[in-house]
Amino acid sequence: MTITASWYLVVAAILFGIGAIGLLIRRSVLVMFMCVELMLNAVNLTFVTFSRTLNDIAGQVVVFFVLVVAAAEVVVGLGIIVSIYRSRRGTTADDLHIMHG
Amino acid sequence: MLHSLAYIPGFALAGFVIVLLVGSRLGDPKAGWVATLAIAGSFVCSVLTFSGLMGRTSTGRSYVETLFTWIPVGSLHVTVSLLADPLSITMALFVTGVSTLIHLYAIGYMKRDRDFSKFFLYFNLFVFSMLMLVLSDNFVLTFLGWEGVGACSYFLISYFFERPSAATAGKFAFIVNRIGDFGFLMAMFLLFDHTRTLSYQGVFSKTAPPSCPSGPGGTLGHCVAQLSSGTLEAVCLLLFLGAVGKSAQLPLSLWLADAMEGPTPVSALIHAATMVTAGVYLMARVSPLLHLAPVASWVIAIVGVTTAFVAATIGTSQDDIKKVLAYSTVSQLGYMMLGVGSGAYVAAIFLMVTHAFYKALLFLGSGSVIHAMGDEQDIKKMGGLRRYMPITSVTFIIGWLSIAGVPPFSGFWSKGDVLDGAYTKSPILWAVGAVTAILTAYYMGREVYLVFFGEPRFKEVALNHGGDASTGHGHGGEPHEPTWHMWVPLVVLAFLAVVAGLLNLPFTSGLGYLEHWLTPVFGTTHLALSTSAKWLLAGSDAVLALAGVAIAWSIWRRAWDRPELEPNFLRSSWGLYKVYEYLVSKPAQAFANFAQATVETRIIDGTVNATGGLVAWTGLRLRKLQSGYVRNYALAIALGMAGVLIYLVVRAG
Amino acid sequence: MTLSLLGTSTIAVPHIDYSAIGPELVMIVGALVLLTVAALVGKNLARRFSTLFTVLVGVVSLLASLKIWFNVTGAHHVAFSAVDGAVVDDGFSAVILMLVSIAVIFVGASSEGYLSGQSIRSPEFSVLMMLSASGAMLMGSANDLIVMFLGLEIMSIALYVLAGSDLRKNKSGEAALKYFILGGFSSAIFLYGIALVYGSTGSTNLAGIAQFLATTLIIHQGVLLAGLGLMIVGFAFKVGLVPFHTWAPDVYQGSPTPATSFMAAVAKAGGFAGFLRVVFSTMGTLKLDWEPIIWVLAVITLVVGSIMAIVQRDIKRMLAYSSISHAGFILVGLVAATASGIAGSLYYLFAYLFMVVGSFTIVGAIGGSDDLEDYRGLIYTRPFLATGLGVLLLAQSGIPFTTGFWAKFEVVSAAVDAHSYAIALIAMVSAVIGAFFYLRVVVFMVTAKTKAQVSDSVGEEQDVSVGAQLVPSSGVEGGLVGGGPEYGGDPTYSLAVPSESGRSDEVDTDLDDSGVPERIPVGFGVGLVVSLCVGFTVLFGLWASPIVDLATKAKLVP
Amino acid sequence: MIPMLAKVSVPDATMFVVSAAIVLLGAIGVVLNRNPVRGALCLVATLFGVALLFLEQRADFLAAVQIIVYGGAIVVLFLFVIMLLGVDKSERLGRDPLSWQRFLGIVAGCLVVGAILVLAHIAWATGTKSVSGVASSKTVPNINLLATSLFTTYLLAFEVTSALLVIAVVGAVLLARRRTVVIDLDGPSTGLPRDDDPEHGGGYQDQTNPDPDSRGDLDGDNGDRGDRDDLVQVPEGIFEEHASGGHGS
Repeated sequence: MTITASWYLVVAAILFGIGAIGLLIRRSVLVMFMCVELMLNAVNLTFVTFSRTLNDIAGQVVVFFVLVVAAAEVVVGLGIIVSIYRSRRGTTADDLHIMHG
Repeated sequence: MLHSLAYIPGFALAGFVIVLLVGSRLGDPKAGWVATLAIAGSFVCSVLTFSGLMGRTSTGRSYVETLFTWIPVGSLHVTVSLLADPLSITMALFVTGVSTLIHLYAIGYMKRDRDFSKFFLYFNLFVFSMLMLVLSDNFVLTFLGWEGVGACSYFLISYFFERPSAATAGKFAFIVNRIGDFGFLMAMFLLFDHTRTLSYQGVFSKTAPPSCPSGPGGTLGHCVAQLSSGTLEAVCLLLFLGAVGKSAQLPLSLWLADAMEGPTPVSALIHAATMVTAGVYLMARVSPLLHLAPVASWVIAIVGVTTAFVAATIGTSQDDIKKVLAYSTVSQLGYMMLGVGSGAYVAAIFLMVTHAFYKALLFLGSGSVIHAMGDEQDIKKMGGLRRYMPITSVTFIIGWLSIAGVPPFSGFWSKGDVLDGAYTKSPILWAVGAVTAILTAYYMGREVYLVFFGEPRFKEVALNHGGDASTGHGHGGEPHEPTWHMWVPLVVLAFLAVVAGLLNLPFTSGLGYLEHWLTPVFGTTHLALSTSAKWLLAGSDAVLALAGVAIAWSIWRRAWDRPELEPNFLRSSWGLYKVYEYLVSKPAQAFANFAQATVETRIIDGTVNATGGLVAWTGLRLRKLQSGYVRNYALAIALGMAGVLIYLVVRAG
Repeated sequence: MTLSLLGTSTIAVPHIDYSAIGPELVMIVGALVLLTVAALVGKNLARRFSTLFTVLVGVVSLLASLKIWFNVTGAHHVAFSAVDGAVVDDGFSAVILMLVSIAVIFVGASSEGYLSGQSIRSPEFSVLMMLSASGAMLMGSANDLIVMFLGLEIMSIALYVLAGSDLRKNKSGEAALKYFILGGFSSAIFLYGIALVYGSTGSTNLAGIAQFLATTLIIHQGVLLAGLGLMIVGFAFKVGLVPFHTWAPDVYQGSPTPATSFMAAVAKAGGFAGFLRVVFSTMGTLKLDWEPIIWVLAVITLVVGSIMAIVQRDIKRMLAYSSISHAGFILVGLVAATASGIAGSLYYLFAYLFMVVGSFTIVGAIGGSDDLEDYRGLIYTRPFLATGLGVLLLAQSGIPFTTGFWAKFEVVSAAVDAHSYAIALIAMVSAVIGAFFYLRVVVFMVTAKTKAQVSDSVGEEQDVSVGAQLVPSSGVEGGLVGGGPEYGGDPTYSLAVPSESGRSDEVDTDLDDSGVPERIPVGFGVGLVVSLCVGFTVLFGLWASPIVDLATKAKLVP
Repeated sequence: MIPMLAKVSVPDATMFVVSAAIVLLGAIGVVLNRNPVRGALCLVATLFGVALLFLEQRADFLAAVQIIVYGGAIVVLFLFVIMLLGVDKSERLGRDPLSWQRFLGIVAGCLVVGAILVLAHIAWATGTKSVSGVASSKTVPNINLLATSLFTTYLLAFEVTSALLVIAVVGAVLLARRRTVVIDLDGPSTGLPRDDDPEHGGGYQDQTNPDPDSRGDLDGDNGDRGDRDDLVQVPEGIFEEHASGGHGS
């Protein structure tokens, strides 16, 4: 018998939390961005686990779409980072706060 | 000629549109003439409608003209429709009539002003809003007019926006009026919630008690009771809150005095014809509700008489020629509210009409004094002007005697009616009102003596006004009469102030024209007074007025500076400003100082300030949270998410 | 049986009703065609062509949306779901489709001048705009959480790029990056919500979820609630509800103005479409659970949005906060949680679209540094734009005879009808606060600078980026009781804010010299869009019933 | 109901524990590593661990895709950008301007996870089984099931992902093209004509601002006027050749 689904889901939840914490405490835009990927992976794991529990393929299909979304996000996000980095030094998110209030 | 009804506001609106479109091209004085003619057109239409109503039997004198359906939303069905009934037409008549004269006057007064056409733009819009307020057949449209006059007064009071005090006064008026509007809105919601309608007829039809053959409500009332008395009281009190703001009753009176910052014709318009009478009108309009709300009536009467008294005392110590008049307006409005609260609606309306005449007269007169004195407004620096300005002096004195209630001037009759009504409600109300009557005669007398009698206390008038360039002697050193645009309205108003008492003479019921005329609206309201009591009261009114005049004469005939009679307490408006300050601005100041200590100091602008310290302070704190750091923003999201989830944990138990 | 079918590797492709997804298809195909043409023609492609093409695509998509509208609201027609339940066409989605199409038309038509002024290549801008619109449309008509998520991502990712498309400005890049990081974060949260909802209901199909919730009694609904909560967070981010609003001011300010205009209109339309559909329609049975959350969000959004708008000095930032406050109002309709509440929200979205697109179009056409101080006396230099902006701002403040008034009225009265008196009261109070900052701009525009203020401000260098502090010193007092005996004309609390430079001198000179100030021509597209927005706002403010009827007819079908 | 107390075979348990450990340690590595390159490698570890967890749950195809797409494409893209920008050194950790951010961030993250775990402590999946096709079957391979669902129930979703990809392409093009870069005059001298040079500017007209008047708008951005005075714009190509040497890895 395999491990019960709950364990996978707990792992996913913790992974989600780690990703969120990383996004909150890191200052490098690239790392923040990787943390978003961690969160998306947590979601993927959740979907796949539910897919198994419910014996329903939809959960796996979703993961497929999430992969596409993640890829598109990465392309655009890295494009933005590159375009910003070209005009100013430093990629920490803290360097960008000319607008506030 | 009932179909001229829609043209009453229509002319004013047309004037507004024309001035808006081509006003700056027309310029001075053509734009003013367009505006004046537009209001005159409204007046003519009012007269036509009036004669049309006269042609009907007294029960048929109510007519609704629906222009278009405005919103059919669910159960709320609001139409843009105008109601012609004796009350609204009375209002329309004097609003348009007096406004026409004030417009004419303003052509002379505002001559050479940089924004001449803009002034008349607001002016016409102001009158239009007031007419919508008056002629509407439902609460919603009245409210729109209500808001409209509020907005216009904001623009007009801060017309000289370069003067900080003018800008501030405008905002002050705006804020106070918003407080009142809040009451009006809540009353509307409450009414709609209970009656599912907002037209006057619809609401009144659900208020009258089951057996009401000829009660108030008259033609409007159908005898179905649907509103509980508690609701009625609440609605009336909320509406009264609106009226307190708009009609400058205590404790929201001070904005009206500050509103003196506007040009004098604006003051005349606000005080005499539009705006402040709106509150009284509203209360009179809802008299079928008020009649069933004894508590609210008492509150209104007490607030009214208190306002009348307090404002009169303040009036005795003011030095600004317009401020005295402003407080007299507050005081007179208090009388009107007293009339409304006492159930003497006709008397209140009567006083409103006569007051419109003599108050417009007094303001325009003061305007011509100010004009002649080169924008000096301190009465301590005037004196002896009757020798220089005979027309202004005579008309102003007529206005004084009228407001003082000296027989046979109009004020005597109208104020007498209100006091009679108060007496039937409670002798105490009457007593306070009577004391106020003495004060009224006294403080107005003081002003008249200081301005027109005694020795001239000015040396050389700084003639910075351009009104007389056309006559060629604009740069002399002496005060003089203004141009004909300005004195003709004075004469007309003076005439009206003298004879308006004829509208409603108390001797026999046959002479009470106004009362008969308004019967379809207010029902028959016979005062429970014997004829002898009436005579007695009338006599005492006359004595009181003359006593006030005599006191003023004895004190101020020669003297001009009697500090012991002008205590600082009264001069500073019973410390009401201090109260406002301690309740509102001191805490705000404390916040501000705290903020100043921690952050760099800069003022953002007056509008922010006007919203009060709390909002600004909160905004400041919140701005700090909006730090510009993206991590911080993400933290806000994460904390928000945590909050949502923790709530759900609690919820799921 | 199914299994045997699966075994033979033939896949029965479901019937696709192309008219049901017409608007989305038009947008995507339009974008691809424009892209192809641009690629073939190269850089010789005239900007005007792409502008016209965008408008054309918008119009076609609007027609397609109208077709859907008449299909679902006609006498013999009902709402239906298409493409194997992936999308649903009901009155609500049809209205959202229309709104997004209109936004594309307006922004497309008005952006030309701005884009050429800022040297932004327009084919990419237009392409991304159309694609983003297709995403919003998918959100509006999605009947499946996956489709909704994809719609959200299509919309958002394109918006990230649009926000950063003004490459010459650091602010634009910063806006894009902030939007992107926070957007990615919120997308992940939203997706996790979908996952949990999927796990607890066994379906991603909205109809399936609704049916499951209606027929099943879930004893342990913790996961479902968590999923719902996370999805609410995701939506709240997209529509800018406090405290998930933090991106909005910065992004609105930094983005090129047409992009701001587009995102303000479309992201709100799409976001709220999904929000209302999921929360109200699908999760309606959980009303007791989500209502307090929505209530609190609405309250703090209303209050914070209004208060923050007051202390802004940048017009775009101020409009951003005002749009946050508008989101609060729209949410009031959801708090009411009745059919009339939803109709009110939809009406609000409709009115809001015209007001916000018009306002931002004007702001873009005025150009400059967006500092409010530059708007002083604008009515004398740019009378058309200033008048339009004045009307739209007053409409946003909810002044009667405009659609803005009816919008507020509809949601508040729906709340009152649903006996949510507290929120109705708070909404009204915040409308009052709001009136101040809208009126402030209007007053700025009609008041010319006085000599004293000009001389005060000349030579006073002021760094605008940090210069926006506010300290209400004596001014606070001045505002409320300044009329008292002690006022002595303290010059510091007049309407004057020290300006950034003496630039406004020119305004004064114009006025004093001739009274006929220099007139800067307004581009045709901008003029048209502004006229349409103002016209709509005023016309349907006076004659409210058609749009009210439209919103009332547009029912949500679970 | 999930078989909560079912017996678990030792290999399965080991497999799970190991993969979960890889996942979580990798994630912690991403968060804690100051060096972005190492962070990216930790991300690979996590992705690999997740793929293992997929495999354990019979999502074979997804496990493969996870490795190929995520590990193979996405992380490589990350690394590529890290190298391109030359930020492969450790993050500068000066004084944190937001001192409480870190603490509150961890608190918020823990609260979120905690709340989710509390909400789910009894029952994770409560839905009905198999609405859109079973996830595993004895006769049909996982990949077929996936494809069937993808091309029936999720056909529209599948199609619209094309829009997403178009956006990614167009967005990348828009963000990368027609760059006007700001470099330091004190930095490596380019020796090449600047684009504001009237003699040579024409050739770069397409790449730069076609409207010479609005050039001055460069710092219309009031917020960051900082030290713009000693900066000039040069076209992209020049930057690539001469200016990037200053901070190569």
